[in-house]
Amino acid sequence: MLGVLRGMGITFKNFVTSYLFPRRADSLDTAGMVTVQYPEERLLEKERFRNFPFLIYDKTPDDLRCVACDICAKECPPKCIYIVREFDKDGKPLKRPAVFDIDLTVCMNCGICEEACPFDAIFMDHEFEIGGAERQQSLVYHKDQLLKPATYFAKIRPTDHATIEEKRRKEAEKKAAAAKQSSQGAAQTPPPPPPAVPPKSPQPNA
Amino acid sequence: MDSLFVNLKKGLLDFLSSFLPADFVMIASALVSIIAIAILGPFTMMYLTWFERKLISRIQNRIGPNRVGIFGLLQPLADGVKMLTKEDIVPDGADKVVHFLAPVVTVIPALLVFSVVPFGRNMAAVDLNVGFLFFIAVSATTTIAIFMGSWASRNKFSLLGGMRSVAQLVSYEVPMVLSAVPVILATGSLSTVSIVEAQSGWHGLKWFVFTPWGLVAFVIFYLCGVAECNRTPFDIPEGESEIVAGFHTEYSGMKFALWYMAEFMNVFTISGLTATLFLGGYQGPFLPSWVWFFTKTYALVFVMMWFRGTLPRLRVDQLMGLAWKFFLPFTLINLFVAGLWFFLPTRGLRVGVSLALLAVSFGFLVWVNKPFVPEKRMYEFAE
Amino acid sequence: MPIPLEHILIFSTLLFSIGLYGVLVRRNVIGILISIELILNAVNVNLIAFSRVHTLNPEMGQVFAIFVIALAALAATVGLAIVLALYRVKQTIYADEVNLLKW
Amino acid sequence: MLILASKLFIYAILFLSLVAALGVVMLPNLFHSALSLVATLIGIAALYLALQAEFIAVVQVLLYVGAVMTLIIFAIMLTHRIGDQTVPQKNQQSLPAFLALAAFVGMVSTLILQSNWPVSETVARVDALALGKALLGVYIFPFEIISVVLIAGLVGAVVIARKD
Repeated sequence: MLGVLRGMGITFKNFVTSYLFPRRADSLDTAGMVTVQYPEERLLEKERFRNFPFLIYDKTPDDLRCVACDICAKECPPKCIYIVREFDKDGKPLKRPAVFDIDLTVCMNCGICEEACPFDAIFMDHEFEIGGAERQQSLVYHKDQLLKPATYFAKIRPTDHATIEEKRRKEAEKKAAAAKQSSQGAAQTPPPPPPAVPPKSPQPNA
Repeated sequence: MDSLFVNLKKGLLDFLSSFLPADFVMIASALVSIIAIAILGPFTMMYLTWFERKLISRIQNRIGPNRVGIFGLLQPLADGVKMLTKEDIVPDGADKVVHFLAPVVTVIPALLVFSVVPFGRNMAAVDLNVGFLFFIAVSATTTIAIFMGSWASRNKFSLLGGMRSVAQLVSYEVPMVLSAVPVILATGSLSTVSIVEAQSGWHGLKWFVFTPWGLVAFVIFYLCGVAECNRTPFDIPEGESEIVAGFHTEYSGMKFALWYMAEFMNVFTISGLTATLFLGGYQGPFLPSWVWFFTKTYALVFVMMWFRGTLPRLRVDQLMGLAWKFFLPFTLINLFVAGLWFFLPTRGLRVGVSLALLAVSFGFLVWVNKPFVPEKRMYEFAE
Repeated sequence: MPIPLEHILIFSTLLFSIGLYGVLVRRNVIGILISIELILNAVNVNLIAFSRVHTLNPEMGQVFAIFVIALAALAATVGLAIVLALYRVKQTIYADEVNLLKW
Repeated sequence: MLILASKLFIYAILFLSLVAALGVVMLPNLFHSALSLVATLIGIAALYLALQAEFIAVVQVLLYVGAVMTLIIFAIMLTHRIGDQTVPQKNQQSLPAFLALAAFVGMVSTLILQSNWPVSETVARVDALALGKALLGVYIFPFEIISVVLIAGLVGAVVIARKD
């Protein structure tokens, strides 16, 4: 019997204090109101918040990091990524996707494509207010809708951006050292046949 | 100020009688009070839902509806429109007639009871001399409505919910009526207006709740009232966790709104009647009579909603045990004590004897109903 | 008396005969019990109608009406208890299927 | 004018109760017939109100609609095979019963209409107070016996219905 009254006392105190000094609870464990008036005020998403994936390009939209290796399409559990490799004029495959579609109605924001991508080309976005009039056309995003600059990635996920840039810089140095060392080797020995990598693709594949 | 509404009605009737023959004026006076109740009923229901949502949200550290209207005051209108436009689904196995009739049959008693509640000095719509018994009889008919609702939806959950709620209603009606009998013993008449008039000593503060048997009867009547309108902590029938929504699972749209309206009107009428029986209805020192009535009723409604914000739901066996093994014997003892109260000569002796008797019986009943605690078992864990 | 006594008496005879018809005709035992309730109500209507007319001791009619209601409730309880026991044993509640005294 | 309206109203109540009573007998689905019995009971309670017997009207609604009907509906729910229309709800003797009862009603109603009933207009209204005094005054003996009978019936019903 006493427990009931004590419980009632607590809720009454809670009810009264919410009117007397209406504090805002900034985090969940401090007392006070937790309601956020959504459209006007917004809660800052945590950094690792995952929504639909997007593709990254470094400087211009057409030098994107993705090399159409199709690993993420294979890894994606609900199979919502569709990649078609680009061929240049005389039919030689290029390291660039001609078509890169993600069906947002199927994607479940799991982030497996982000982990599987060896070229750090695809990352999970923070922007979740996405709507479409009908399911098929407007919610299947094509390459141009998915492309976002690396600066945007740096803005929404600073720590991840830092680790990835540091990793890429180390790779670039190692590659530069390897390239320099192979060029010295080339100087003593007759030059080996030119590397298979076409000079046009800027990303040295690790 | 006290008889504001009475003069209003008299003025309206004088205006009408100028061009209506005598008979029609009588009909018109009945119509005026009917229209007043017909407006008051749904209006209280809408703003009780708003009041409950704001109260419970404040208890749970949230703000509650505040986007529609200034403090969310238009939220009930928004709910109403939503209920009206929602599609009304009737399960194909159900028999349409009874499925349609059930919500209607719940709302009729809920509205009928308004006619007996005395809102203010000579402001009771109908001064029946069997007023209180009329209230008990009409609230008994809601069992039939719940049966119709649960049987007609042909769905296991609603049938289960219907059975549970009828068992609960029937078993809580007995202590409810018995706990009100001492009040009728004290006033000598069943009519609610004379019950309120009997509490008018000490310039309006001689309420029954201040007598020992009155306090006990007040608590038991109020708790049985909470059980009667299926509200927490007695809301087994529409226990959301166990059976989806009890007897009104298969109802949507306007029919569900009718169930909802009947529940909230019951909340208002039961709090109103508890205030009439025990807290001296519209008796009060110097405020106008109807202000007293509405403050007392809304205080009791606040307590009912406060229960909803705090207490967990009772198990079915606890629910039934409480009604038959605790409330019923306690009301019988209380009836005996109230009878004794009127025959003991001196005031001190009266208060002393009744308080002692009630305390002893309360202790005995709590001790008898102590839940069975198995002896302490020691577990040795295998090394 | 708002309306003449004869009309109420005819109403109660009609009610009585409808109840009797139900008892005679219905196959379902609970249907028969319901019709018996109807007959008892017809009797009550007569009691109340006559109590309004004779001035000897007016409350006699209503007192006996209360007794009739109490006994009707009692009859309904015992009757339904028998129906449940019957249903549990014979799995049927149709009067004409219950024709063995001992089973 | 008002008296005429109240007379019409009472006749309407009588007619509706009769229709509901017919429903009790005629409806194949037992649950519907139980509900029409509820309608008849409420119609009869309204008739009692018209005859200024409020206490009996309210007791009738409370006891019959509140308690007896709950009992009957519980019984209906516990025994199945009531909903299906395939099982004929009426046995063969419906025609002879109907004719006999029609003759009975005709005879009794002509009897009622011919005999002159000693109607006295000035009758004291019996309100709850007078009824209470009578119940505990003149009729104290049957009042006590009723409680004994109710207890006996209660125990009997429990013993019969108990699943031993």
